[in-house]
Amino acid sequence: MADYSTQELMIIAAAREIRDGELVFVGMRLPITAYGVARLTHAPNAVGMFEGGVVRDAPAEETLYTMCDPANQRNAAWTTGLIQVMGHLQAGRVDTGFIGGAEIDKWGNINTSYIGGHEDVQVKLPGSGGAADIAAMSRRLIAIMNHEKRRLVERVSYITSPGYIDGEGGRAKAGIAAGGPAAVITDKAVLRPHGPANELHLSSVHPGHTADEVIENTGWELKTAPGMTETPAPGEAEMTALHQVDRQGFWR
Amino acid sequence: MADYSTQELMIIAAAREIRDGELVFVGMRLPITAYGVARLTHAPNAVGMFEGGVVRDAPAEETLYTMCDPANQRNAAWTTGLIQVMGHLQAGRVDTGFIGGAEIDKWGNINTSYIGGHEDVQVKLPGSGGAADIAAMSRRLIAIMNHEKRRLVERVSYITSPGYIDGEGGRAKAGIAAGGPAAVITDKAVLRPHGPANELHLSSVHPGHTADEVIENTGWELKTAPGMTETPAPGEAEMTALHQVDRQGFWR
Amino acid sequence: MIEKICSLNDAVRNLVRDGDGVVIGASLETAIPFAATYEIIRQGKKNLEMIAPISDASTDMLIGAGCVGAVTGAWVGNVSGGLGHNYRRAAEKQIPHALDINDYSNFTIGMALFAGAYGLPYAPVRSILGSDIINSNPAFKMATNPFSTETEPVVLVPPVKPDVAILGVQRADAAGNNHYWGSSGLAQEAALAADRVIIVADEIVEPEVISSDPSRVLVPGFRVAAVCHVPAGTHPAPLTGRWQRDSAFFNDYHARSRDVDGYMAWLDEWVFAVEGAPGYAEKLGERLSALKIAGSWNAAPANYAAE
Amino acid sequence: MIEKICSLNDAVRNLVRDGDGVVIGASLETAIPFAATYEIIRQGKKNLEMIAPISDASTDMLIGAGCVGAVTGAWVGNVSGGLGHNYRRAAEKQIPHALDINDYSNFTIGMALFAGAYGLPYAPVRSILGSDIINSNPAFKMATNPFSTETEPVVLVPPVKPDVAILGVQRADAAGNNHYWGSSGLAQEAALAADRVIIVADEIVEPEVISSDPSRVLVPGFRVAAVCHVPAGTHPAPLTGRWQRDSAFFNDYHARSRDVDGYMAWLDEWVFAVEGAPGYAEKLGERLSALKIAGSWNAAPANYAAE
Repeated sequence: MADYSTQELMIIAAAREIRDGELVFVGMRLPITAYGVARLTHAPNAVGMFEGGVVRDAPAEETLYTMCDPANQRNAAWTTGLIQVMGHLQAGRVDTGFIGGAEIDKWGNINTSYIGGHEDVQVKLPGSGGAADIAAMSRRLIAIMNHEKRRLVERVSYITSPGYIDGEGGRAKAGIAAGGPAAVITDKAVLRPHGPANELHLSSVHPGHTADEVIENTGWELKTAPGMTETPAPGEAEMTALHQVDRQGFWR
Repeated sequence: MADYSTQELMIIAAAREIRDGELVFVGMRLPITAYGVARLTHAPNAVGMFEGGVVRDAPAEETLYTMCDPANQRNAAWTTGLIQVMGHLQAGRVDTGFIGGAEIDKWGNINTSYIGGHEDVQVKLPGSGGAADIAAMSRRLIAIMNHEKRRLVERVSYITSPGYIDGEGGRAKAGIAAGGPAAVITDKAVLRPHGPANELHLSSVHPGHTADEVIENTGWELKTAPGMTETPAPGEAEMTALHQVDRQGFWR
Repeated sequence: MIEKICSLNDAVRNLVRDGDGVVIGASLETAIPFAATYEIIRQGKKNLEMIAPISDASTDMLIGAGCVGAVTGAWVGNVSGGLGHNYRRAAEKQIPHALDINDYSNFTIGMALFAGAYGLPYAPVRSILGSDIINSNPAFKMATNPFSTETEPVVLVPPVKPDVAILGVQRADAAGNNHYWGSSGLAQEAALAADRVIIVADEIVEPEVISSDPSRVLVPGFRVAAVCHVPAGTHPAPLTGRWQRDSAFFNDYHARSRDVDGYMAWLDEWVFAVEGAPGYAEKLGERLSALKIAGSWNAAPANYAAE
Repeated sequence: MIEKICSLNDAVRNLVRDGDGVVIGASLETAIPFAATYEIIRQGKKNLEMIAPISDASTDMLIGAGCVGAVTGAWVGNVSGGLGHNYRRAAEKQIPHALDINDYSNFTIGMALFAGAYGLPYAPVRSILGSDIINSNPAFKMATNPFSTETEPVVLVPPVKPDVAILGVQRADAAGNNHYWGSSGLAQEAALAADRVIIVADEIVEPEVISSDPSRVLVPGFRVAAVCHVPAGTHPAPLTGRWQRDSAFFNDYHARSRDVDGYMAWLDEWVFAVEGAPGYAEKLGERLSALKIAGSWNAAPANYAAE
């Protein structure tokens, strides 16, 4: 079994969500590396978009700290403006979008704005950035976050980025045609929507963790999906690709 | 008295409409040269915009046949897209706009689309191009055309580019805040709006022509403006500038 | 890398379908890939909807050849000569057949393509107020600006999404990535709004040339369906830094297209009798050499190094 | 040519007024002219409305220094550290004072600046549907797409027009013409929407350098009010081809701004105790040299010759 960190497992789980030939809205931090791994393994024709105005058809050659670093500009397929890349989202052309989150609920709604809500602010988070746009307009959303009871809650106090809103038909009622969270990748598990209501269910548990532990650390009554399994450990090819993308071992 | 052609006189009359420091929407053909003359005489800080996506703060160094010619791109202040330059029009930043026309009426409305009207097409003209935009959104419009009875008509059969529409308050009723034709420069005279109704009046007659001749060649009962005068002949400095801009004597 | 290089003949055959909405050059008077105009005529495409702000004489040629069912744009003519004789004959006398004309101004077709490119449901504009364009084209809707305290009319422009956009550029690589410089009109909006993009490149270069300067990319390769290498493929339109405009060619076209027989003879001479783009360039011969820009006026260097 | 070169001190003194709507960098994490952030703090400007999609830690610094009355944008924090401690203190505890927060997403602030730049009455978008941003920011209006046969909600975004936009670029001439390359976020829209534009240039060049490549111009000189020569004026933000991001600086800021005293000490050290931009560069010393990009990765030549 390969030697890997939790973050490396999360990156590889995220990379697996990217399909070949897709247009991927990459976002910040961990997904930057996930895009690189996917590109070097099963998705050599995936194109990556970064909201600052960068499009890449090959991973950057150095570790990136932010999407706008010089290493992400050099050798890019296109450096342009925000409207040009986010316009691809609105035009329905983005297959997979990635976002992070501070608080998520069982319908996959994500709060990165106001813990406690807008009227009774307990913690002021940085805000949407591009997250609301990516969540509303990607065909498939992948969320990445830490698995803590206070973060995975019954109902978020403010929806920055819409998931399924209030369950069945929630997106359609809000006027959002399709999409919604396809996977929530945490440091303990992968959750996926299940059934017509699209409630998040436990889909796979990372090696070294148990379903009970995951349920215990979730703020709603987390149900397990049929066929719930263990998250496959990173394979050798995946780890090789990861080491190639994360040369300095930032995520080790 | 300088030796000049009618077209050269028209160019110089057009150049005089440009004020120093203005943002000028130049358009096609004759105004391209007028912008150059203004820039080299009384308006050294006038900036010229061309709807293809060119901005210049100095005239091109060769005679231009179209606004997009290589000589207009080289040494431009900005080469960009149509929305970037026409967006300046919509933002209300363009001081003076130039257009040509096949048919104009006494309210300064211009038809470059359908002679005979849309339902009974007698002559299909090329259409608006940018003219409708320039007419609706410049602070001050200068129209340039040949003075023929069939072209200067009581009422155009199709308004491509709005002037004062139906006279007093016409633009406001249509939702256009300000602007409108400030001068119509023909091969015989200069017409300007007069009075609250903004009806076009004879403002100056070109040397070698008479008011009677101009009135005779106008399709509505053309009134003369108070203080009607002769169009000043091109001065020496103006002709020198014109020869500098029109090196090959295209307009001679 | 997915190779997208093919002949213009193949690109038009496989990617332009009868009835398609087609953009051929969206930069008004420059970089119009007339080579594609000619190829579409040769292949006898039918019932096309030509979409453009101004594409100099390209649309007029296609109308006269019977390829066009509708015009969606701001202007059809011949920038050198003014009127487009084929456009007149079609609109006034249904020769060679009737046309649907969807009137726009340059700015409104621009915002329509912008909305199409970037997924806006529509674009509200302050232009064409007071113009009969609002009346003759039922595509527009009137509304009131809800942010204004006064009654302020605005015009709502629906998105336009071409099936195919064919664009001329200075250089491209085999994957369709390309560089364009000079005024670009609506070229980027048209390409990004389109379902399929065909790039007509004056020069094919190694991928490293394009990736050396990602801010000069007009359309990224992942949005491009085909790349065709056609040197001087924009003739008689100019291409910044590469080819002068052939104004005499436009004047000759204007004079000869004044009647149907003259146009047909012009068409035979310049389109049907030549073997594709190479034959056309050969026929131009010395004339083309004279239009070639030989001088140097080089862009100042820009460094993208990251370390 | 109208000369527009002045010191950053003068530009901020004369062009940034208390209560202004201000953009400092609109390209998210790159080309943010932090030198202007520091100068605004030094001059004690008050009640500014900071407008940006994401301007890394710049807005957080200004909030902590008491310069900010309102935030109109998508994100305030520190890209390296996540949360912005000063933003939290202001929003949660009104320290140093209360803030008006006008919530946007990146795309909606983008379309707001686009509408401001190009005179659209508003921009209809499909984004932020289903988000509480629609509820917490009353600037937005809901509407139904009149072009849809079904009931299709859209969000109407009103224009945003900053009083001042301050942008970092690689090079500019004395008349304010400038070149920028690399991802540009909303820099062009912000500049063209603004009443006054201040350019913070890493390098001042002869006018011929800029006019050699008019397609690389970010903001034409006629829209620029002042040009300030500040080498590395974006530090700690990166500038494509010129300067690396100083991530350690952001981490240090994040750690020290965790409480008010720590932030005040940081502010004394990095803003008040240094003499303007030159003093700041001097204090960075070797650290700045290490961030300088020394390599070459040059853009392929582009020819603009016309004959």
